[in-house]
Parts: sequence; C-alpha cells; structure tokens
Amino acid sequence: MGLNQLWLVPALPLLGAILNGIAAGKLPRKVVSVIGVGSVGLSLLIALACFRELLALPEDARRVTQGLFTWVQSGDFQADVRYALDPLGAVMMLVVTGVGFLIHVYSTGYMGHEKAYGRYFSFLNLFTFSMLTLVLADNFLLMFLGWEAVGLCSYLLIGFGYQRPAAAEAGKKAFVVNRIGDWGFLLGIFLIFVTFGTLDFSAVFAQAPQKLAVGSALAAAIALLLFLGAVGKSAQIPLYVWLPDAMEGPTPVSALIHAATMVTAGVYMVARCHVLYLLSPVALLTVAIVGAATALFAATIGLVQNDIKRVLAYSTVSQLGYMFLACGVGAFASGIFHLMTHAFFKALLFLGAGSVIHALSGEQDLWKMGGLKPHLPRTHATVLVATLAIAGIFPFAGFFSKDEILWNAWLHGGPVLWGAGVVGAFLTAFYMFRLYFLTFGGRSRVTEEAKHHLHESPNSMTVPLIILAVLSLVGGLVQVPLLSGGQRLDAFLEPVFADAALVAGTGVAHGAASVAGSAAAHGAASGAAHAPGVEITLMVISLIVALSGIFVAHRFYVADPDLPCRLAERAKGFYRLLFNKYWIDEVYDSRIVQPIYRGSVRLWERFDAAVIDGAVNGVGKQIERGAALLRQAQTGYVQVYALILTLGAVVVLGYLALR
Amino acid sequence: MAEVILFTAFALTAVAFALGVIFRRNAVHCALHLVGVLLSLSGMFVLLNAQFIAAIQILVYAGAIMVLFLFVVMLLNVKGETPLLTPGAAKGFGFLFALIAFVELLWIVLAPGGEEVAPPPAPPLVPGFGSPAAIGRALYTTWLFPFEVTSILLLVAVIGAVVLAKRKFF
Amino acid sequence: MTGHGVPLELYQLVAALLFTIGLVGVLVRRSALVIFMSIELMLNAVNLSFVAFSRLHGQMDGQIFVFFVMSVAAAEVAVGLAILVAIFRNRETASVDDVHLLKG
Amino acid sequence: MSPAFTVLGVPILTFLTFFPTVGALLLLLLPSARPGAIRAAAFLVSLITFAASIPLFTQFDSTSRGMQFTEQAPWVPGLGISYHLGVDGISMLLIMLTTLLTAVSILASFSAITSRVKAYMVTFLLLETGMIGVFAALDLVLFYVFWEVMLIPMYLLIGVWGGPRRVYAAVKFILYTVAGSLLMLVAILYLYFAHHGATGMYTFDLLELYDTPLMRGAQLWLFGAFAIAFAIKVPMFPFHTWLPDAHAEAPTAGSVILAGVLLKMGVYGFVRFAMPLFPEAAFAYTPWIIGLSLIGIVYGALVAMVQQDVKKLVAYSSVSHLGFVMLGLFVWNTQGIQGGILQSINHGLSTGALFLAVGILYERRHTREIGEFGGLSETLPWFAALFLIVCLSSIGLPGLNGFIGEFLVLLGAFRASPVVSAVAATGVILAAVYLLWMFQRVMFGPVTNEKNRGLKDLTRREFWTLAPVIFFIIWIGVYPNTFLRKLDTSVAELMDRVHARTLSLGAPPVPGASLAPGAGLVRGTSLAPTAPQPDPPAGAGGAD
Repeated sequence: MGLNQLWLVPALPLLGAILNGIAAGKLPRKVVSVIGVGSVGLSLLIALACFRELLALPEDARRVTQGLFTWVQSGDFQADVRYALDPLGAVMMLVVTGVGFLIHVYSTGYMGHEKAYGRYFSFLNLFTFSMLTLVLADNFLLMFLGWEAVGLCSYLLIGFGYQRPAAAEAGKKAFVVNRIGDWGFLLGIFLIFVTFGTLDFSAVFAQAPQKLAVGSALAAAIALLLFLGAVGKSAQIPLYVWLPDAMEGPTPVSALIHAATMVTAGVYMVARCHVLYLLSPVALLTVAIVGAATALFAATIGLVQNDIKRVLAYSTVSQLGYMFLACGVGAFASGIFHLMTHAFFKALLFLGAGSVIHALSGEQDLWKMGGLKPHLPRTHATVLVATLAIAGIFPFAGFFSKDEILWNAWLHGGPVLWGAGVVGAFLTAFYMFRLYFLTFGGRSRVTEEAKHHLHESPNSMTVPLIILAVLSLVGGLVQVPLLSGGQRLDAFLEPVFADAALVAGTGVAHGAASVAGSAAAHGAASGAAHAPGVEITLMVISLIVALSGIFVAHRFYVADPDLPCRLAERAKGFYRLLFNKYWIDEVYDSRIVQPIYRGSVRLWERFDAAVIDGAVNGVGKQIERGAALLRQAQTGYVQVYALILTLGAVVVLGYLALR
Repeated sequence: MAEVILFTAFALTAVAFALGVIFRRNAVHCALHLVGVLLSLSGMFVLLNAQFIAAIQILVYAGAIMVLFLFVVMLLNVKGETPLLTPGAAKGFGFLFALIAFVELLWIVLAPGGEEVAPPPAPPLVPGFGSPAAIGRALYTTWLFPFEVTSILLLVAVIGAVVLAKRKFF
Repeated sequence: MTGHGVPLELYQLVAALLFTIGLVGVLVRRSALVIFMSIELMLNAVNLSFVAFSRLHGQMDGQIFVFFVMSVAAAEVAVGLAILVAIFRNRETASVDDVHLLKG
Repeated sequence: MSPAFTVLGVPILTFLTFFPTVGALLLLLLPSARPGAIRAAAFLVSLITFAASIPLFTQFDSTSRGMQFTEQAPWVPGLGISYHLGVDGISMLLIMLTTLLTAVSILASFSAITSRVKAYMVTFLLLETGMIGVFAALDLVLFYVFWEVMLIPMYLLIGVWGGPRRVYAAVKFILYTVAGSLLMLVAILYLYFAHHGATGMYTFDLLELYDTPLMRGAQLWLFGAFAIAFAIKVPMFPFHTWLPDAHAEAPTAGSVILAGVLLKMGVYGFVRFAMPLFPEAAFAYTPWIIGLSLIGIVYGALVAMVQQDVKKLVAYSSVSHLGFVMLGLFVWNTQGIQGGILQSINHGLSTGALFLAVGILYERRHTREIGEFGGLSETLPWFAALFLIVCLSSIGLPGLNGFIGEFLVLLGAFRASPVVSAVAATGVILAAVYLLWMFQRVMFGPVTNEKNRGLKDLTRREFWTLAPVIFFIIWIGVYPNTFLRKLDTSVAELMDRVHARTLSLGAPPVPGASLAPGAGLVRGTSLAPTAPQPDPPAGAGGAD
C-alpha cells in the first residue's frame, strides 16, 4: 500500500457512499457504521502510507501522479481523471481524511438516534470522496468536479433535516450562492484553456510565467475569475451569506464541511494556483483586501450572535478571511498552515458545541446555557483548548498560524492589512471567550426540562474531541517561528511554492510587482532570516491584544453580566446593525432576489403570455376573421356558383380567343 | 348536295328543339324536346361517318337516359314552376355570360388560322371508319384501361343511385 | 367519301350554339330537372364537336371519347336523379333556389 | 464503410424504421378488451426495436467518415426521389435515444393510459417509425415525409389522451410545426431545381445536394426557410410558446417523447441540413442565432423559475437547455458542436426523466401544481433519490451527463467569444435556482397537505422506467468518451464541409468576439500544443 494505491484514497469513501446509499437504510446500524467509518479509516491509513512514501522521495521529486482514464476529450481539448500527490495535496489529504475520520467516528455517537442513519453516512462518505478528489485532482476540470460535488454534498447535508423548511432553504441557498462563484471558476477554467491549451496543473503552471506577463490583464482576469469561485466556496464577502445559514445542518456536518474542509477549498485553490496570482498583483491585492475585510466584518457580526453555531459560523468566515489575507500577501504556506490548524480547532469547537447541544437536547441558544463546566468536564476541557487556540494564545496551534499571517501581512501587505488583522484578532478573542463564558461559565440558565437530561457525551464523541484537542495544542509546532529549522511545514511545502520565486524573479524589476517580489523574498528566505526583533514585537502585540480580548469578555460576561445590556442600550443603533448582520441578507433579498423574481413573473405574464403567445394566437384570430369574411361568398345557391364558374370559363376562353 | 340539305335540316331542328328544352314550362315537354335534339344529333353523326355512335346515341341517350328522365319527371310530378326563370340579377348575368361565351366560341371556331398552317386536307378515311368493328378494336386495345375504369364508374353510379334513392337515407 | 359537302366549321358552329343554349338553361332555369337536361344538352354539343374533329382528322379517338362521355353522362344522370328524388321526397321541391343549405 | 448489417434478413435501418409499424399492425389484431396483453405486446415491440438498435452502436465504425449502414433504392426515379437511409455518429446516437425513450415511455404508460389503450399503443409505435425515419433519411423527400408522418401521431397523443386543454394545445402544436415545415418544403423544391440548374440532374438525394452551388442571396433565403422550420421545432426563442402548452397537456409519455426526441429533430435539422447545405448563410446568420440562443437560455430560465406547474417549469427549462445546444452548434468549433450534440442527447435523457418523474407524481396526486406538494421525500424516499439525480443532471452537476455537454458548449463558446460564454453560463446558475427551488417545494419541508400523506413509493415498474435513463445519465457523466468518439468524424466532416465552402469568409461573426481581453486569446488557441485536428475558427483566424 502506498503511492500506487493513491486512487483508493478517494475511491474507498465513494464505495462506502454507494454501498450505504444503495442499501437505503436496510442495513443494521452497526454495519452502516462499519462501512461509513471503516471506508474513511482505511482511506486515512492509505493516505498516511502515501504520505510516508512521499516523504521518502527526494524533495524535488515529490510529485506523483496517477492517471485512471481520460474523462472528456473533444477536439484538442482533453481532461483526464488523474490524481496527483504533492506536498500541498498531501497536507490537504491528511487534513481531510484525518479530521474526516474523527468526525465520522463522532457522528456514530451524535447521530446515533437518527432515523436516516444510512443516508447520513452515505452523504458524509460521498463528501469525503468529493473533497479528496478536489484536493488530489491533477487538472482544473477534475478539481471542478470535486468542487461542485462538495457543494452538492453540502446541499444534501445542510438539507439533511429536510422536513424543516429552514434546512431545505439553507441547503438551496448554499448551492445557489456557490454556483454564482462557480460561474467565475468555470469562466476562469475556459480562459486558462484558451490561453494554455491544457488544463493540467503542471503544464499550466509551467507555462504561465512565459505566456502571461506580470500584471497583464489576462493574468488578472484568470486570477480574479478563479478567485470568484473561491469567494463563493470559502464564504468571503460578498458571497459569505450562505455559510451562517448552513448551520441548519447536523453539527458534525458543520464541523467537517463548513469549518474544517470544504470551505477551505477556496484557500487551497488560491494556493494551488499561486503562480497565476503572483503574476497579477491586482488579483493578489484583491485577495488580501477581501480576506482582511471579511476577517474583520464577520468578526463584528460574531460579537452579538446568540446561536452557538452561528457564532462559530461567523468565526469560520472570519478565519477564512485570515487565510485569504495570507494568500493575498503572498504567504501561501502560512495560509495553508492556518488552514490546517483551523481545521483542528474549529472542528473541535463545532464538535464541542455539538456535544453541548447534544447534552442540552438540542438547545442552541447561548442564553439558555451557562454553568455547564461541572456537567460536561471533557467537553469543557477540550473546548477551552480550542478557544485558546483560536484566540491565539501561546503555545496553542492558533497562535503560531495566526501570528505568521499577521507577520506576513506586516511584512508584505503594510500596516493597514496588519491592523485589520490585529483588530480581527482582538474581536476573535472576545467573541470566542464570550461564547465560552456564556456556555460553561457563570450561573446556569438552562431550562429545567433540559437540565434533567444533562449528561456528558458518550466516548464515541469525546474521544475525537480529545484527539482534536491534542492536535490543537501541538499542531502549531510544525511551524515554529524564530527557530532555525523550526519551519517544517514551510520546508515541506517549499517545492510547491518554490516556483513562486521563479515567477517573481521576472517581475521584480517592475515596481508594480512589488507584492509579488516581496513574496519571492519570503519564499527564498525563511522566517528566521527576517529581523527577529520586529517579529517578536509583533508577536507580543498580538498576544496582548488576544489577552485583552479575553479580559474584556470576562469583564462583560462573568464579572459584570449586566454590562453588555447597558452597552447595547447605549449604542442601540450599532448593536442592532450588528445583531441584524448589517441587514445584508435583507438587502440581497430586496435588491437582487425579489427584483429578479418579480421581473421574471412580469416577463412571463406580460411578455411571454401576452406578447409572444398573444402574437401567435393573434395570427390565428386574424385568419379566423378573414375566413368569416370570405364565407359570405358562399351563398348556397347553386346557380350563383354556376354563374361564377361560367365567369371563369369566359375569362379562360377569352384568353384563348385573344391570345 | 344531299349532305348539305340534310345537315341544314338536322342543324335547324337541333337548335329549335334545344331552345324548346330551355324555354318550355312543362318538364315533360322539355324532356321530349331534348329527345328531339338527340335524334337530330344522331343524324349529324351519321353524316360524319360515325354510324356506331349514332346508333348508341339513339339507344342509350334517347332510349335509356331520356326514359329515366321522363320517369323521374313523372314520378315527382312537379307542378309548373312560377316563375320560370331565376329572379333578379342572376338571370341577367346568366344571359350575358352565355352571350359572351358564345361570341368567344365563335371567334375561336371561325377565326382564321393566323400564321398557323391551314388545317391539312382531311386524310382519306380508312375503310370501315366508324364501324362497330373499328370502334371495338380501338376500345379493346388502346383504350382498354379507361374502358375498364368506366365499368367501375358505372358500378359506383348504380350503387350510389340505389343508396340515395332508398327511403331511409336521410 | 373523301370530300365533304359541308365545311366542318359549321358543325362546330352548331355545337357552339347548342352549348350556349345549354349554358343559358343551366344559368337561368329554376327547375333542377331542366338544369339537368340542359347539362345533357351541353354534353351533346361537345359530343358533336368531338365527332366532327374525329371526322376531320380521320381518327377514331374522338368517337371513343364520345363513348366515354356517354358513360359519364349515364352515371351522372343516375346519381343526379337519385339525389333529386331524395331531395324532393324531403323538401317537396325541385327548385334549386329553395335548396341552399350549403350557405357558409 | 461498415458492411451491410441485417436483422432477420432486413437491412438494419429499414428494420428499425418499420418494425414498430409492423408491430402496430400486429397490435391491431389483439382484442381491445385485453389491455394488459396490448400493453405487454407494445412494450415487447419497443424493446425488440431497442435491442435491434444496439448493433447500430456496436458495429458503428467511428474512424470512417461518411454515412454508414446505408441503403438505397429508387422510389420515384422519374423525380429523382430515392429510398436512401444511412446514419453517421450524430443520427446514430439520436436513433439510440429514440428507441430507448420509446421503450421507456411505453412502459411508463402502462398505468397512466386506461382509455383506448390499443389506439394509444398503435399511435405510439407509428410515432416511433416516424422519428427513426427522420433521423435515418438521406433523401429530402423521404425526410420530409417522415417529418410530417411523425406529426400526426404526436398530434393524436396530445389531442386524444391529453389534459383539459388538449385540443388547443394539439392544434397549436401542429399548426406551428406545419407552418414551419411548409417553408422548408418550398426551400427543398427550390434547392431541387437549383441543383438541376447547376448540374442538369434532378435529385433529392441529400449527399448530392450538399454540393449544390448557390448564390449568397439564395442561400440566405433558403437557410432562413429551413431555420424557421427547425427553430420552431427546437424551439428557439421566440418560437417557443407552443412548447409549454403542448407539454402541459400531453400525457406523460407524450411529454417524454416530445422533449426527448421531437425537439432534437430541430437540432438535427440544423446539423444535417441547414448548416451544411447553406454554410455561407449559416455564417451570416450566426450572430442572430447566437443572440437568440442567449436570450433563450436566460429567458427560459427566468420564466421557468416562476412557473407554478411542474410540467411548464420543465418545458421552459427545455427552452433554456436547447439554447445551450444551439449556441454550441453556432460557435463553429469542435467543442461547441460536439458539446451541442451531446447536450441534445443529454437533454433528451434528463428532461425525459424529469417528465417521467412528474408523471409519477401526477398519477398519485392528479395535479402538477407545485403548491399542492411538499414534504414528499418522507413518503417517497426512492422517488426522491432518483428525482434528485435527474434534477442534478439537468442542473449540470459534474459527474452527471448535463455537465459534460454544457461544459463543452460553454468552452466552445468561450473560444469564439468570452462575453457570449459568460452570459450563457448564467443559465447554469439559474438552472440551479429553478430546479432546486422546485425540488425544495415539492420534496422538502413538512407534509402540509393531508393528501400527500401515505402516498406509495415507486413501484417496480416505475423504478425500471427511470433506472435505464439514470444509468445513461451517469455513464455519460463519468465516461462521455464512449459517445463523444462516435461524434468525432461526423463533426469533423460537418466542419470540413462547411469550411470548404466558406474559406474566404474567415471566422464567423460571433457577437462580442472583438471584446476578447487581449490578443493573447486568439493567439493562445493557435499556440495550443495539441492541435493536429484542424480547428476551424483557429485555423480560419490564422489564415488571415
């Protein structure tokens, strides 16, 4: 087992999905679990074996492809079903199979009483297959297959509880909003094919520096179109609106799809296509600005939400913004690093939240929680680890990854982007600890009914929590700043991002390519070479910011519980703005959705039915009217007919006579 | 010369009887006048060397068809119509159109051939021209198929007449 | 009889005259029976014309045509009179002005 | 050329065309009082026809150019009319689609049709003869005869076994179509005489007429006449209004055949007749047709979105999907044309299956109003799963057939003009909106209407009506090359034929092509590393 069996990594979950799907709930729960969890578990084992073999290869040969068959071929267009494994793909593959496996295990407990157990696992396995296809694809088209398929699974799983209209609606919204992004992605793919004549990653990226001038409109167009896809999938401004609603899905789904893996696909895609982005400073800048803006914007909304999962959802949007910020300033490895640590702690947070919800028999309102610490000891401990990690407290994983992003933002993006990141970090620390305090701290606000059933979750749920907590704790150590040789992830990913330097080398001469140029500098020299003093200062600042966030949260929600209400009273307008999420959903609805809908109704009734069909029926009516006129000539008197006949004969004879 | 006299006589009687057909009030008289026309024509056929046709003109037309006519006229016993002709404009137009048609026919018949060559002198008639044998030979060789179709036509007419005349038809 | 005492145009003239008289009958008489007779008159006029041409060209075809015309006339009379009988039985009239159900 | 292939001693195409008729005649011998036997016999006939069409696919030589399985016999030699049948990859696939969908439709009619079963089945089999004949005919008169022959059974299907407004819908259908086809008849005759004028030979043989030299002005008129006939059939905006009425009133199987096969005849007409016969005119009309296709894509989708009747929704979605097909044909490159043809097959499968699904709902509830449904997933889980797959195929989800076709069409369009492609791609978004919204309102949510409780899930027969279609939906989605390869030479030949006569014209005027961002685009295509196959727009673009 190893790289030759790479195709099994996605294929096994697909098999699981098909088995559980066709059995259609006729199998006993145990068998469903074995198939569902086992397929992903096996896939994880093979992934680990592949990873080991990949590590054994020399650094510059760490790219293995495995073609299965030609998928689409038409004229000079060809796209294969071909999987490829390189360091970037390996990181993603391990995150997907690893976190995915844990969440599958967790689901056996969390979804234990669900009626459609088989369907759930079928969808979850299908998702794992799709996500693996996305990250292991060797060309844009196969990637797009995975890209759309994860969207489908997201649709199916959000709408898993389809009896609730809100869930069904949220699923559809997710799919449609994603489709808007995919529109851009698709056009990007076309533009790539027209430009390069192929969709294979290696060929495209190898040709890109020659075929596209740095800063050219074509490069910008490709990069921005692709980015539109990423914006949709990774819930960035302005297409983030589907993600909070996606919380209608079961909590493990939120953890897997809407926190750890699928939503990070956009970041992965930008990192994968970094060559194209580096060729377009405009696109890079756009990525950075959108990322920073989203990070800040979503965080502010997260401050005042009362649904535990929605807080986490906005937090996810915000953290994804950080990842894009990293990519936007050219620090792709940092983005991937944060993607990885975020997968650990955000999955953990969701699963922890799931555990809480499970314990409270489905309660999600933060104001109906509180004081849960003694009742849920394991959940509490693991969630605390995750909260510290996301807040960016040393030495948890989030500290290292977020700090690296802020450092790169300072270095390559300038103080504005850095400032946005720091403010975001403060807000993150605040709303995460708000969530923590409201859930576990203070006095209990739990309803009597729920209190009755209060219980710690079964092992199948807590063990994954503990494993993820460990990962959240030590996950950052793959990338220790300031320590020579500490940047193991950077080093591992180096072969992938090395061509960044190559690209930038062509662009350094131009002032316009400064961002790309500095990114190259970053790629060439690893962290320790930078001025360590500045880096330490920045680190301390962000630590202080995080701690002050925690402090304020404590002051608000533990020390002086009435303070938030008073504050909300005083800044009523602002509070309502945040609480209602800037009314963005409402604006979209009234400015885009409704006009299109009403316009369509009008188009149908006043144009299709009235004008076009009216013209058709009108022609019929006119013919009928004309016929009614001609009918008058039919008198019914034989001799009149005979007379007319004679007239005709006379005319013909006249013609013959006078010819 | 005898031919000229005979022709003139037949032509005049034919036209006279024809006028009788269309202007007599009593339908029985009309029918009898028509018989007169048919007989006159049969005479002219003989003049034109169509002896067989002349014979069946008398047998079939004057005999069978006209008997049928008379039979129906008497069966229906139509009272004398009042008025005789269609009223109003239709009548006037009828006469007018008929007149124009006649003038045109005359024009066609009598107009000089123009540049066209004069009609070739009538070829000498083959012996037995118009005899039953000659007609029969033509009918059963060249015209066999139309002849057979005619039989179908007559069959259909017989069936049609029977069906239509049955009392329950309407 | 190679020569012919009477110019053949005269036969055509008679035919034309008979035809016109028949036409007038068809157009102006009200009685369906007489209209029928007028039609027979027209057919006979044409027959005369055929026979005359047959004589002119020395070919039998014209006479054969007359033969067919007679067949058609016989068929027509049989069916036509049957229709007349049927109409008369229902409507007590043989006048064409009273039968105009085909009015549009 | 493939050797003559026979079934029971009859050349295969003749067999396929007339076996349904023979079956229909045999059906007449069965007693009307035994509808069960009639249904079974009709299904057997359609199944045999489908089985007999399989060799067409397997024996097809995808490397050789030209028509295969050809048969030719004089019909009316005096007028140059012959009984000339033959298929290339395009018509072969369409015949396969026809035989498959006919069998499926007859199976689907078992419980839906309870009155005049014998007449219905006979009509349906005669319809199959007409449809296969249209796709197999290579003589213009023969083609025209089949084209008109097929209208009558369809007219009867709608007019006799349809819904409450069936007569209006049937008359509208037939008048609309006949109006178009009469124009075509006139054009065919003109072409016939023009060919005589040029070569001194009277013939209606399509392959001979391909080489008729025509003045540009004449071409414009003739193409216009053909195009209107086919555009009505497709239907392209603004000739589409007969479609929603016909679909809404037709019985389920009628809708399946209407959407699955009859609309394809319009597409096929463009590919087989209008485009190769009058290439210069086709080039000249390209901007117009692309414009109408774009309007059709967006307009059909928007109007579909607001329909309350599921069948009408699917009907308008057909307008949108067929817009893609027409767009693909008229961007004049391999991807576009192959994608367009494949997409028309896809549309036959997906939309056919959608109508089957709607029919299954209709049989249970006797309504098609979306508002009457809701929460059906609960009671019909198997149906929900299959229905969802069909919807997703129609939406164009990668891995299912719709994506392959739409992708190739959009890619082809992008090569011709990025702007056109961008506009057309919005149709993909809108497809997701209207289909998923419909699915949500019908299948999801709580059961609000008591009548929806306790409905029966799919019967085994219903399952087997949907299963074969879904099988092909997935096959094309996962491994489209099976089908694309059959199209290679046919499409290449079409393009060669067109370009041989239009070399002087250069690339067709695709609207918005000049808006391509940068000259790099055009050069990019010619730089494409793997371009042994002459790609017309690139080649033509390179020539000037």
